[in-house]
Amino acid sequence: MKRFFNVEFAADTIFLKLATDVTISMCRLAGFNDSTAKDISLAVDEAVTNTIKHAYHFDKSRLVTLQFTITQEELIIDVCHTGNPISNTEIHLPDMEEYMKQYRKGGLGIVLMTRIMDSVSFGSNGNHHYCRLVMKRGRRHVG
Amino acid sequence: MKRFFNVEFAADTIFLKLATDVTISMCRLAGFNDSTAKDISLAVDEAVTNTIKHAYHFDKSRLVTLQFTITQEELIIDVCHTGNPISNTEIHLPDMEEYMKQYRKGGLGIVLMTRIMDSVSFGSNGNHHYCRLVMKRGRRHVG
Amino acid sequence: MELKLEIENKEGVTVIYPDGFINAHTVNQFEETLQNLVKEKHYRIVLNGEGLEYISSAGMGALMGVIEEIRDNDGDIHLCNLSESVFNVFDILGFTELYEIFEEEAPAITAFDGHNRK
Amino acid sequence: MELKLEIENKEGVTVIYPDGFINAHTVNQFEETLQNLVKEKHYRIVLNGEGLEYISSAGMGALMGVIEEIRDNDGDIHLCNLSESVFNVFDILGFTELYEIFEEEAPAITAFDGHNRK
Ligand SMILES: Nc1ncnc2c1ncn2[C@@H]1O[C@H](COP(=O)(O)OP(=O)(O)O)[C@@H](O)[C@H]1O
Ligand SMILES: Nc1ncnc2c1ncn2[C@@H]1O[C@H](COP(=O)(O)OP(=O)(O)O)[C@@H](O)[C@H]1O
Repeated sequence: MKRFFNVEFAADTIFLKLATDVTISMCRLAGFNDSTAKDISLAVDEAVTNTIKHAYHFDKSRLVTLQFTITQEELIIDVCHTGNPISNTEIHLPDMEEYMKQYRKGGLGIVLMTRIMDSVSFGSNGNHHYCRLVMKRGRRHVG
Repeated sequence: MKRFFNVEFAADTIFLKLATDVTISMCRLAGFNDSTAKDISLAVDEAVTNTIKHAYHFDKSRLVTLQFTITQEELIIDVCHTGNPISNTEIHLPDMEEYMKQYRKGGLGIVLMTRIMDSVSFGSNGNHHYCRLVMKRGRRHVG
Repeated sequence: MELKLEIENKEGVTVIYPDGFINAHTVNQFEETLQNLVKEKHYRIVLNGEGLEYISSAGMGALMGVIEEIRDNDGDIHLCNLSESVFNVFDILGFTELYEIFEEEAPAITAFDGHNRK
Repeated sequence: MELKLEIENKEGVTVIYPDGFINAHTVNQFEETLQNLVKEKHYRIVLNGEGLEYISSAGMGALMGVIEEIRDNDGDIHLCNLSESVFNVFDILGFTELYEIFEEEAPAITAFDGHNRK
């Protein structure tokens, strides 16, 4: 059985806290433990921040949608927008050793997302673009 | 300036906790104190429960939408559905003295909603029906 | 789970410890527990709200559904250890007049002794 | 407010006490505070995370933005009293190797003495 829960809000960082709060509640519903729930909410924070920043360039009149789907096996979170898309091939994960030597400032968001989630992917349906975060509902995270 | 935040979920009481959690976060964003935030979340619980029960008769394939709007003066929460509507004239608040003498079981939800909120009203736009809960962002609730 | 219910027998009084939320989603569990107690003729009940984070009108309805039969049998439901927000719900509805509410569990239990003697 | 920042001077070390959330919404405030410290040549900084509930990569970026200049001036940023989940974010990124992390504030402050003497 699938369960859906959608949240829609203006592309304004003032809603980041709400987005992470909703994510934590949704993770609890999916049976994740508190520590995993916090990690997942951080991944959502990063994906929403990227959407506001890179997809919408801080245009607060635009909308971000979070779509939560809980299936038997996994929690799927789609961070959706209708702004600038990013394709999988455009994504470069920094070499963290190099990164630390150079004291670089940005580019950490995607690293966090990929290290936390079981999978991170980007896609589009026509004008609708999404960043899809997936976490398996395995034993590892329950408790 | 107005701020919008929408939440959509299946007409399933499993989502009640999420709906009240989101409401509490939204109330904090609107500057309400914790005690008022809890009261408002209870009013939302009651409105959502009524929607699931009376508007959708527990049909989990239907959708409930919460629309939060924060204006300068007030927080407006619309609990929306496309099921059985209720009109203002249909609403009867029980006489609480009589109520307690008779040990009646139901009908408390609307009493709670109206006693907590500054205003509770019901309306429709075509097939879309809503229960609108409004709370003024007065000094009384801040802190 | 959003609601756990523990039941203890203390000096002939049944104490219910709800842990979590009583809303329309969890109320069946609470309602069944109350109805089973009444069926087994346990009419002296204390609801210890220490672990009760939240109660909606659904929970109030469950109490209203059994209180008449309980009182008809010389019993009652006493409430104790309610959090401010849970007390507030009873208060908003005027139910602080309908139910005896105690700060602590001990007096909520011993208050039944009075009924015993009369 | 989602983030409050208090600053105290202790034995020549600047201790920052963030209270709340550091995310993309609040990070400007955090970034400005760090940049002002550097501008005023405060290069010995302790970030006491006791009240820090949450930090996202935006906050990490703010630290990365000043750390080079601070270290070039023989200073450093020491972290202490991080909650498990905040520590976890540093750990996930491998930043536990980049920053010295202490359990408590006192050693995070006195650790600067070593640098003094050399
Ligand atoms: N939703 C998006 N749309 C377009 N580009 C994006 C999006 N998300 C990320 N990017 C690109 O990926 C890069 C890395 O993102 P991230 O790791 O979050 O770092 P930062 O945002 O701090 O630069 C960004 O600089 C940007 O070029
Ligand atoms: N969304 C709704 N659609 C249709 N009828 C409703 C709706 N909400 C409430 N009602 C009607 O109002 C009555 C009172 O509601 P309420 O006070 O919540 O009590 P209860 O649901 O416990 O009966 C309900 O019994 C129902 O007849």
